[in-house]
Amino acid sequence: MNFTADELKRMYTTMVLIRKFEQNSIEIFAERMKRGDFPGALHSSEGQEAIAVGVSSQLRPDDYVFSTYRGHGHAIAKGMPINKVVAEVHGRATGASRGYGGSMHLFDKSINFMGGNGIVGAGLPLALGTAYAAVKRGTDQVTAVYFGDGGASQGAFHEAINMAAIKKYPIIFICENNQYAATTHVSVNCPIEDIGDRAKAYGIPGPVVDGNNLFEVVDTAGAAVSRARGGEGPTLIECKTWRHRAHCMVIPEHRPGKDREHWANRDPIDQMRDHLTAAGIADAAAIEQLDADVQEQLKAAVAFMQDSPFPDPAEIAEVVYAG
Amino acid sequence: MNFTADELKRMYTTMVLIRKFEQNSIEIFAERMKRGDFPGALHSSEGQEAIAVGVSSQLRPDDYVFSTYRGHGHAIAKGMPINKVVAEVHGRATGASRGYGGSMHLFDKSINFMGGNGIVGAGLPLALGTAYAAVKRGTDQVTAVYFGDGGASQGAFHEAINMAAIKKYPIIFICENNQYAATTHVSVNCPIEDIGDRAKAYGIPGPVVDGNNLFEVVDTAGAAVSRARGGEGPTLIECKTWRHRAHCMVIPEHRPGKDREHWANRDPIDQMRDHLTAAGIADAAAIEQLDADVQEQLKAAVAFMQDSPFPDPAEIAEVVYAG
Amino acid sequence: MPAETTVRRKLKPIVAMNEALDAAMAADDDVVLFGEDIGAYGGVWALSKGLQKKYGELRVFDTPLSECAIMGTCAGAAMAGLRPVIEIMYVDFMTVAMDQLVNQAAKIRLMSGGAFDLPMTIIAPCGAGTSEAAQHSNSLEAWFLNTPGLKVVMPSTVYDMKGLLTAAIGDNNPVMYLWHKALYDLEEEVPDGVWTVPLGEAAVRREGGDITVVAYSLMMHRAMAAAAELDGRVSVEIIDPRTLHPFDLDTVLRSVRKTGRLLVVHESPLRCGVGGDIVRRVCEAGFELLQQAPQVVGGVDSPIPFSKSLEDAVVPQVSDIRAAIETMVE
Amino acid sequence: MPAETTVRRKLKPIVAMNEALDAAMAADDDVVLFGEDIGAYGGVWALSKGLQKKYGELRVFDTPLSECAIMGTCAGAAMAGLRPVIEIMYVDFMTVAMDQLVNQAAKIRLMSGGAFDLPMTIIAPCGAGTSEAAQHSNSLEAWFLNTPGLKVVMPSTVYDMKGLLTAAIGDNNPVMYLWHKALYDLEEEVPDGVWTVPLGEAAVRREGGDITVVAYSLMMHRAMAAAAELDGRVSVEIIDPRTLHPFDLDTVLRSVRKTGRLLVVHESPLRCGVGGDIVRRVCEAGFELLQQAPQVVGGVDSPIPFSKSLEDAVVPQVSDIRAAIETMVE
Ligand SMILES: Cc1ncc(C[n+]2csc(CCOP(=O)(O)OP(=O)(O)O)c2C)c(N)n1
Ligand SMILES: Cc1ncc(C[n+]2csc(CCOP(=O)(O)OP(=O)(O)O)c2C)c(N)n1
Ligand SMILES: [Mg+2]
Ligand SMILES: [Mg+2]
Repeated sequence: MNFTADELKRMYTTMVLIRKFEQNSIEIFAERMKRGDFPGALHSSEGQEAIAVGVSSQLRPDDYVFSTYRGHGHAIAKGMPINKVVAEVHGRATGASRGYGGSMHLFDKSINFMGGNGIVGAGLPLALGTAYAAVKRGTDQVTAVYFGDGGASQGAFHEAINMAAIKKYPIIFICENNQYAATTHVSVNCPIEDIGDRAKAYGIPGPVVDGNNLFEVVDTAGAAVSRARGGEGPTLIECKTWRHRAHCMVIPEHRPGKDREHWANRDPIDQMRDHLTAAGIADAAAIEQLDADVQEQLKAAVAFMQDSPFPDPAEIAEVVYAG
Repeated sequence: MNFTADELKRMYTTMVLIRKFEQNSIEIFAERMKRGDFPGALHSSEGQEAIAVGVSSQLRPDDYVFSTYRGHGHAIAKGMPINKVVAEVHGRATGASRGYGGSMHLFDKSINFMGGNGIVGAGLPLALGTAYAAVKRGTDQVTAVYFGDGGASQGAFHEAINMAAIKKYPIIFICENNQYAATTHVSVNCPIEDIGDRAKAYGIPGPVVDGNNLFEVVDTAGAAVSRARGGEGPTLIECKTWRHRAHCMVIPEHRPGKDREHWANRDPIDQMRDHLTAAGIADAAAIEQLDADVQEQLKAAVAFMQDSPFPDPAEIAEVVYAG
Repeated sequence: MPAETTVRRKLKPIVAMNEALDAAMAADDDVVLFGEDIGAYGGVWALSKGLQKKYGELRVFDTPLSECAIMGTCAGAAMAGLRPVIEIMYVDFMTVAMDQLVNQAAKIRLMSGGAFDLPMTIIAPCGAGTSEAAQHSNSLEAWFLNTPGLKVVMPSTVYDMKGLLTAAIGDNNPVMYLWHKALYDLEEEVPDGVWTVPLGEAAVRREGGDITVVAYSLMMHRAMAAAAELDGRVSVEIIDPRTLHPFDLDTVLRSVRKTGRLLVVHESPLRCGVGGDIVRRVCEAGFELLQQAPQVVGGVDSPIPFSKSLEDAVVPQVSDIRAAIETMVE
Repeated sequence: MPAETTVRRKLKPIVAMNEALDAAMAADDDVVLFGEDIGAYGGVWALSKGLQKKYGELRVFDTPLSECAIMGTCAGAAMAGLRPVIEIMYVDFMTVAMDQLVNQAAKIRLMSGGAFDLPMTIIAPCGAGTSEAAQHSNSLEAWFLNTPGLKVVMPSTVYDMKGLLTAAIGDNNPVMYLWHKALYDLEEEVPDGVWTVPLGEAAVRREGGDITVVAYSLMMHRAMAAAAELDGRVSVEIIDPRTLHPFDLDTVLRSVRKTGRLLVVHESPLRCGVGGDIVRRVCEAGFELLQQAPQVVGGVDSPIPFSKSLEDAVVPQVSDIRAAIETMVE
């Protein structure tokens, strides 16, 4: 990796933006829930930001990304404007999906962000389609698709990676192994140590990386993207990571304290901040400024959202079916 | 393996019975098709008999078997009376499934033969259920489930083996790799050389054997059954084999001649006959007698079928729903 | 099974279902329970709270995140003579387990000529109204009803949730038991003890003479609210079928004989839905009873959108039901 | 698109569909075709015979035996702007691909706020009558119709098979195109060239004044045979909807206005089937036109059994349709 100082700072601020956005959404949702309102599901990716940002740093704007219900970070890192993200999560007509999708279904055609997905593992087969389209058209676009440690237990995981390997489709399959699927430990989903090792069943590379280390993610994703773009086929990347919060807002924390402690000192944003400081790219004051800028941006996005109308049901029929 | 001469002869005659039964069914079906009748689908396992017979030799009567649409051999080898097989394939009320199932859906509760299956790969998840039941009850029954090289591309394959490995269920997964799924070569279904190697994705053994060699099948299945019965978990066994005929009666032969030649000298029944002779267990005359006995048995079964009534539609409602 | 007592207490759906499971497991060692997160944690809906501790890991256990494997395990275990109960976390996820349900569980009895019974129960929450968007808000009962071999239960009251779950577990066929997420906080006074509500018996929730409204699950409550709003002006009879297959046509016909008017309400899509099916049956068995066109108020031809303004527009609201009743009765 | 010519020739379903595919691929480079065995071999039904040779392996290709992956590839490719066509070898196998169809393809347009069109066609043979038993004989149109976002086409004539396939491929939504296996050997005289039969236009297959029979796919032919048997005694009007969504209600109503009697026939199960849905619509829009109870003849509440004696008993036969007409008209 050879990033400029500005690029490094931008990666840092993107991570911070994801984090702060999610904290802000949770606050707004919690507030509404206190009022007896149920504003929908919200899955925080706090703690996993380095994966989205690291992978996206290796993608071109015209590369495709398929995400999950835990996809705010994937969207923001791919370049979805924060206004569209905030507005969608809170159901406004100005949102990424015009209020039809919600937190789990962020879409942005203009940046080939192909949507979140509420069905575990369901993004993997879809990724075959954009990858095939790129091959068919002779473009060298790559498709990236995210899923979790639980997702690797779905039949869709097997069918998609198998077909991608056979066809040598330009896909990078990114498993965000945060050790839990809802409340279930990964050992109940996978009988071997590393999900990356499942790549052997398909004859493709299956690197396993520290998903909380931005630079490890960058290097591994970079190699996989080059391989895909060069027509050599897919890669399965396992990123070991940890989400700061329980599965979603209605599930209380249940993970053993010793796991939580193990990961406490490995926050990806802390690590990146330390890196920027140690490398002399940003001192404490500069970091503070970057953080403040993010907060400003977010504040503006929330204001934009609050000024935005809710979608008009009169349009539903036209949204369901194409003319 | 330490079989008595009688046991060896019985294994030989079972293989011959499967072969002759399938040839006979095809003749009857072809005759009916000539008359403009379409009697249903018939999938011949000629050439694959050593797998069914070898595996079954290692199973107890109370062990469970899940089969496929190419399952006549599995049924006969597990001990389904030939009368019931013939009657079912020709739609009689005296058939294994009383005429409700047909060739693809042979069932026999009395020998824990849990049915053929018309959906590729669909037997694997069902096998988890009987295996779990055995564990729950503390019996040491084993479950065997058959599928093809194409079946290994289904999501059900992955979900079932994964769960079996995690739970250490007593299952043997038997892949009959006959190199083709309908008209599609295995290389379009599997990007690696051996399907057995996929066992690595689940941390279980994945032996690859010559499925046309009865004794190789016996040894490997025997080890897998012991392992399962001993509570050590499942095994994935890949048996390389070759079906003599095209996929089913309505698909013309399309497989390259050189493949066909390669397998021509490896017929499992020929090999077994040679073995019996070489080992001094049965000379030419004795073999001839064994073959003639099989033909008699089959002839009687066909007569039984012809004397049997067709099922009475008045009973349908009671067959669909349990009281 | 102990009969219900006269002691009454407040109960919510999850506790009611949990008690039914508990009683069924206590009574029959063949009843087993498994699914995602239902073992150690007790289920994301708390359905199985305490049951693993009580009945052990062999009878109550967590599975991998593999609905196809879960459904297969369930069907295979039923073939082996157990009486499995599974939870599918949202009915929407049945899409990845359809083959094991439809081509296997629902058909194996027939395909085996009646040799194998498959006594199994699939519990799944369904329905819209919780802002969970397109993939967590469906009610797929019409698919299951269109699948011979399955029974379908959709309770609306806490009493029925408990009594029908008991009946479903006791049934010797695959039963889809769908409870509505928006009823999560319902609270009702019910007896102590255990009871059974037999499959195939509708309940008359409200008596009336002007119009028959057939509504189940959440929509039963909305229909009741609409009827309450019209109280004094229109006399509405409300029939809750409780189970959709078997279906208690007699109770519906008896009511239509009295009212001459039929309105069916459901939130799942209109096309090939339960409403059309009930209209078909009533026409066939009692066309002469109908004084005017039978009507169906159902879900709009759209997946469920996220934003509340949209979500409310695609699923019948109290005001929609009330308007339909008013239009019919004039 | 070249218009149809006046030259006429005999054509069978598979060749008709193959020609429609060929023309669509020639006209639009974005049309691509894939599925199991459809490339090198040309499809187990010969649907794609010659097409790989003509259009190359990038546009016509074999997939692994993975319907979920095939459906995902199809939906994803449509999102990327291609116009994919896939073959599912039997519609029964949709059970392993339901999630990609229902939760993905059918919903992505809505979930994306209308940003992504998914122009894609799923071709699958359906239906009973070929002794292929419980897992190769279904007609799952009711499921697809109950799924907002999908269109459903069920042609009955060779002319329509070609014209509707052309229309389906040209449509910008996911379309389920279901052809009946028992029509495999149908032969019809049709024009040369290419034509389009628009989605949503029913055909009056036979004019009559006593009763309106709505029947599609194989059942249209059986209804015609029943009507022919009654010729001179009962004047039967037969309407073939051709596409079930969109559905041409107007043509049905026009007919019922004339006859006052409605009979719907389909082979898939009655419960939550197409028949009830058509009865619902006709009641809603034209109850006063009905002189007597509308009726539905549909599949029995059973999976399809193997033996011919059983199979014929669970699917409407000509004699069943004839009896229903006679009973209605007396
Ligand atoms: C097919 C399916 N099954 C179950 C669920 C419910 N569910 C949503 S997220 C989740 C856990 C997923 O875990 P993992 O794949 O590890 O991703 P993570 O949430 O940890 O990011 C479950 C069980 C679902 N959405 N889809
Ligand atoms: C899910 C599903 N997809 C497709 C089919 C159609 N089909 C039946 S057998 C077959 C080939 C299976 O090949 P393989 O698994 O290798 O078994 P073999 O026939 O060689 O024994 C196909 C495609 C099916 N029955 N089920
Ligand atoms: Mg996880
Ligand atoms: Mg094969």
